Amino acid sequence: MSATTATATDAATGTKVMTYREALRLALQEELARDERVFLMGEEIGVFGGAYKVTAGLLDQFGEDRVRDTPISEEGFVGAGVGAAMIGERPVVEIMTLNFILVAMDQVINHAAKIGAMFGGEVRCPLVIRTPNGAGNQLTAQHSQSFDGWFAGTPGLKVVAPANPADAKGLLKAAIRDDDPVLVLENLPIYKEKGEVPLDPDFVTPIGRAAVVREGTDVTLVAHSFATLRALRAAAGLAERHGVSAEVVDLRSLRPLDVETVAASVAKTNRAVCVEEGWPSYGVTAELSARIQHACFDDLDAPVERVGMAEVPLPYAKVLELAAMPGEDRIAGAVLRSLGLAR
Amino acid sequence: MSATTATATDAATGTKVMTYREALRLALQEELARDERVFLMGEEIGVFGGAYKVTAGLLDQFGEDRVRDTPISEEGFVGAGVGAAMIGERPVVEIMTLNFILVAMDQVINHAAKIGAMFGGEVRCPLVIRTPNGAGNQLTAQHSQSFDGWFAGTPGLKVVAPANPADAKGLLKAAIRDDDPVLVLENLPIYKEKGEVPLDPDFVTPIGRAAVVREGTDVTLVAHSFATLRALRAAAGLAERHGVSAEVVDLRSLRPLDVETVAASVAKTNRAVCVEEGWPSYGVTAELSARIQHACFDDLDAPVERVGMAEVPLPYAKVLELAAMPGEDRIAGAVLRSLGLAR
Amino acid sequence: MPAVAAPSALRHLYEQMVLGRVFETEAERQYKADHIGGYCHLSSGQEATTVGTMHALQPDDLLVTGYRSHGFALARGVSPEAVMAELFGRRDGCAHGRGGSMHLLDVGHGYYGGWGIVAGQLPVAAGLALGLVRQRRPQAVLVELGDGAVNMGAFHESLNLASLWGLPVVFLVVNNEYGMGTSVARASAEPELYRRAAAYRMHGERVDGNDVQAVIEASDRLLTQAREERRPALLEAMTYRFRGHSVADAGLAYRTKDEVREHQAQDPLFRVRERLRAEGLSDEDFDAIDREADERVAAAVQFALDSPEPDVAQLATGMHAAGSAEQFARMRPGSAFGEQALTFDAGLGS
Amino acid sequence: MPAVAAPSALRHLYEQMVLGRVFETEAERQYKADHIGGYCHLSSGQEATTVGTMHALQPDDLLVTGYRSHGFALARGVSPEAVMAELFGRRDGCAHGRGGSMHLLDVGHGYYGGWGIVAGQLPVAAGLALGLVRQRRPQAVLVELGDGAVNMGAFHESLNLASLWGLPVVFLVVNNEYGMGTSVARASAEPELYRRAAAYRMHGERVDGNDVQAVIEASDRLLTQAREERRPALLEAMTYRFRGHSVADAGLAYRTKDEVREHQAQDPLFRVRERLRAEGLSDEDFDAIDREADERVAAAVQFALDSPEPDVAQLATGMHAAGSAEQFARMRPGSAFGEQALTFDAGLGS
Ligand SMILES: Cc1ncc(C[n+]2csc(CCOP(=O)(O)OP(=O)(O)O)c2C)c(N)n1
Ligand SMILES: Cc1ncc(C[n+]2csc(CCOP(=O)(O)OP(=O)(O)O)c2C)c(N)n1
Ligand SMILES: [Mg+2]
Ligand SMILES: [Mg+2]
Repeated sequence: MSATTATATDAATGTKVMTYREALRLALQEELARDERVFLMGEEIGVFGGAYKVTAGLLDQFGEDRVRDTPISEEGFVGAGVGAAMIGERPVVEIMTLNFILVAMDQVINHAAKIGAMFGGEVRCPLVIRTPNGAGNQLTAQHSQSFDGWFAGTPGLKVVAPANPADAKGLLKAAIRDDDPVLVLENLPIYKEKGEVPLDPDFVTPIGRAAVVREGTDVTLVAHSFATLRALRAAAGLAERHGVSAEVVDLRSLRPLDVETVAASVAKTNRAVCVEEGWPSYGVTAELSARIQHACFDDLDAPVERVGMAEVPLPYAKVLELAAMPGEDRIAGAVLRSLGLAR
Repeated sequence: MSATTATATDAATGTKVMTYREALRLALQEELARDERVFLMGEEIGVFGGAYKVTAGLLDQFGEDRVRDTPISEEGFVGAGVGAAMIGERPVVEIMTLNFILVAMDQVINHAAKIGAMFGGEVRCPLVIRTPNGAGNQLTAQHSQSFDGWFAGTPGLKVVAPANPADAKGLLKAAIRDDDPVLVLENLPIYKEKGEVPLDPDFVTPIGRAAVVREGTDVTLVAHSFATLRALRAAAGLAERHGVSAEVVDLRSLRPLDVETVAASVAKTNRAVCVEEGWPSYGVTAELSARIQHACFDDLDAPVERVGMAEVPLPYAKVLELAAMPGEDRIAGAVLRSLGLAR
Repeated sequence: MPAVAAPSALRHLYEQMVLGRVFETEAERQYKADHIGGYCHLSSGQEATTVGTMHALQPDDLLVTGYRSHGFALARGVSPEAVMAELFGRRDGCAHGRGGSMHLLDVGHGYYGGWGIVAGQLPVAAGLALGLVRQRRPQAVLVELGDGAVNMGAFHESLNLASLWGLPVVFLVVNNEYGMGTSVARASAEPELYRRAAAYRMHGERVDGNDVQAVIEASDRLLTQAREERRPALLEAMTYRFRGHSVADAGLAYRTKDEVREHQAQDPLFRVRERLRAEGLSDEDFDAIDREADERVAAAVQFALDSPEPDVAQLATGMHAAGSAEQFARMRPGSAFGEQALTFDAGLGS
Repeated sequence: MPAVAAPSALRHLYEQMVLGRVFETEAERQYKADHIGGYCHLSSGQEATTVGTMHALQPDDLLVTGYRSHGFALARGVSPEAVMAELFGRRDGCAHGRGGSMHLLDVGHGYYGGWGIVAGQLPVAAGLALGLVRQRRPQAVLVELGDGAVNMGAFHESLNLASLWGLPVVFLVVNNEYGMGTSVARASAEPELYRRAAAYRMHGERVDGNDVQAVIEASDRLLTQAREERRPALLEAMTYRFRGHSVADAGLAYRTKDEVREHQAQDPLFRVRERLRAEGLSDEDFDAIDREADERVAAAVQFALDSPEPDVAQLATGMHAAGSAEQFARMRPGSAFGEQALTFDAGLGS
């Protein structure tokens, strides 16, 4: 179909530029419309319009039975999602930010994740939890965290972390349609990012597949969520300022983790720098390093490098927060180290 | 001092063979006696004598003010420990098993760990949480977990994990005397292990120092807690059956992590196999692999291998549970792979 | 149907209570014979509560329990074979040997599990009730918890949600006087636990949990209210556990032998037996009932022994839904497991 | 001392209320001028509650709050300079620029922090009270929470522990009608929040949180009881927040302009002003009070502007106690950070 034939009637198969936030909203809207069993629960998602406006307008469109405001009781309503899912509902629970999932860990880790295996496959738990992680807005120590690896390391869960609006729509829809509990990791600073999003209501991004989002030859940058944007920006800067050609792999899923795509890239570039928003020690980049050094032992020309948040509870003052973040300068520095161009 | 001069009066500087459980109890007893500010809290630690008997007898000896039974309210009493610590008490909180810390995560991660940095150093939180992790007794999916890396990856916490009775005493005492929040990871199957324990009430094991617990030349096994015992047994079997000389490094602390000692060993043996009781993906062995490949890139003759729990919620049936555990056969297999003697 | 049981129904209730008692006694024996492992929590002494509530629960209603659940499962109609095989960790167990004593279930009987984290089952039960509401089904959920569980945050959040949202769920607090070794008075600032319901404008009441007919009356009434008016309730059943907390606990560090004996003298089975005797049942009848329970439990043991052990190659069975193997296919390189097959090739629902 | 305030004391209370109001107005302005970032929750409209409770709290008592805490900090005696500098993220802030608006503290004034997780401060407060008991100190703890926090599990566990253990703590529920955009009735199955105390056999009561004298009377009485009899209590203060949930919220998606206007007409400052006027204060007096507050806040802004930004080389200051650097010394090899200095060389309390 040529561009000129695109009309209102087949717009559904076209694309539209929108923010990550709007792409999430569109995914929710489409899935609410498609499947009666889908409903949303969370704090301030209805009347208030969403603490970060992802669900704005959905209460008016779908009513209280489908868009349910909750008290501040994360343990209670995550568990309510678990129970509803066990008898075939498709709850999509919003945790206002990932930091608050700490009060609901028992329901996520010791209930949702256990159901399939513990009950011998007799019952499933098709629950979606979506929640933004991340730092960068001076929200301070209790509100600036990324526990991504904890969930990705939990058998029984699936974890996705879209890095652009198209995948935000595609992975959230895939999560809602999946028969297992899926954690959808969003990110605060990424909500306002824009990109082309397929309008086809059947477009989904498959779970468990990474994407090469920039091709390169000298080094592989591996990242997920907002760190992918940092990696892309760092790659652009490296090309411009240092003539370095960096390939960027966007993981998209953390569990299952697409090690194959990462390894294929590193086999080509012979160098890897892993980037994350969270603390790297015992974090996502630890797993990536472990996998890469194992899968690409003979290919690697330098140790796998990691870049992440400085390992402190995030301080408030802007100057301190900025210094703690895994900025592009630090990513570029790690790449140059990997290439032997810096130490 | 010769052995023959040892009398009752200087017995305190001798050693005694006791179980890991008894060593922990001795540490608690000594610290309760030494420092009025030390007190214990937890479920069933008093009247019942401890779910796993670590605290047996301490209520009788020290009374209810020092040995406080709690309702089943982990979030409440961990938080009560945080508050008491903030005004100079030295609470030692028992979580019956690590699995139940999930309901108290918010107090551990978002309160205890944040205090020092978030309040600019104006107040400290000298809280100890001690709790056994581990599997192996058919306790099934909700009761057989090891979240060690989650805490070790949290800036603001310290995490120790003794692997023998002497360190059980020494590290618990070090934790109680430390001015920061320390998580002491114990382990269910290890409680009955025996070993020599120094009786000196001032004996402590310093936090942040790994130990080479078996010397070897062909490969380095890195482990903590019960996995160290597995590693030692595997090393013995490898020597006997395959003539392989394995060095074993017992981490003892997970945060701070003594990478220096690990790296020095790998620099010597040129091979590393990391072992843990928990799930390896995004687990402790991920961090170890990442560190080793980075610190020992030019030394390594083979990729760093990992052995851990099979990545399933732990099933009940003995035959399944056994198959899931990181047994000595699997450790030995990984060593042989590392040596190119198997695939 | 439920209401206070007629004579013939009373005999049936008694049979179920005896079955429960005999089953637990045998479970303890099999535990000691090493056929059962892990934690194993018996409910001997609590039969009037388990059997009474299950009598009031309608076939389409839903049940959720904690880990002390053999009695509930049996009274709900799960076969002794499926329960015993589960305790033995065998393939024909109700959870195919994956769950063990604490994690029985039977979706066909609306039993959504035995759960092991104190109070963790309460939010789940609220969610099942929410699911019923969304599906416009007229049933209710009964969820069991212990006296120790009422001090957990999850209790508070679940009762608030249930009342606020009008969920059809009855919270059954089995007050057996202790949570492990801790008496109610040492754990709960309000030891009359049913009074806690008032904090959520929820109806709460106490019932003699050793009187099967009283239990039936109260639970039937509250379940009916839940079904018909979407009004949740808390029912506190006063009973006692004869054995230790689990098979591993002698149960005497925190209570005296005399205390246990006193309660055993009030055995809930005796009470029903007295009534049945008054209604004409003879010693032979009682012997027959005992014999039948013995036989059913013996058959269950035999069934469990005959059932094959789970296949190690199927270690991951059930963990993920059909289609997941494709999603996990690219996770192998650099795998941490050595035997990848253990994890990824088995039972990923491909 | 506390008791219902005498005329001269009333003037002092009014001055503090005005200071609180002016401070918040200025904080909003400075936020919009980008001198303040992150979340910034104002308590304009709640001054009678903040000032009244702080008047009743004795110098040696302890205070814990949530994140809406500027007013409490000021009324507790933390200098406007130290608070404003904290909001600006400067070195002379009460948390040295580490905590920001949500994490004020001043140990010298017995203020153990503003905390950001809803209800997370309650177990901590119970622990402070436990610490007081262990240390045989005759003081009490006052802990603030919002109406939205009463539905969290941590609320339940904390109140149960406090009552069960006889801890000297008063739980002050600041009921400003909303938790973000959710009204009390949409969040709590028992909307008369003070009634929840009964579930723990704890005394609960409501007070008009816009009447500073009533607040003083009630909080003094309950704090005295906590100190002298180790009886905890729950005090619900009925008030209203004039501004949005935080500076980023216009506060009108979930309530009408009329509703806000009606409450503003009942401004707690007006009430005190009326009384003071009846006692003879003149317009000039009020002007002087306003002017002084303006000046103090202006001086605080100037102080904050003059205070240096924290040193980036000291990023980790405070995280660990003295002596920890030695413990961390062997963690560097293979470090993930690139700039190890950021983490390990700075402020590890060597
Ligand atoms: C959150 C949590 N904490 C602790 C435990 C350990 N534990 C298992 S059962 C139990 C006692 C529960 O007592 P109660 O609720 O009265 O039930 P009962 O055993 O008497 O049936 C405890 C503390 C647990 N399973 N979960
Ligand atoms: C556990 C948790 N969940 C959600 C949030 C986000 N949040 C911050 S304030 C707030 C509303 C609290 O309302 P209330 O307790 O009434 O206090 P107020 O803001 O009115 O002072 C919410 C939901 C949080 N900080 N912690
Ligand atoms: Mg009990
Ligand atoms: Mg409020």
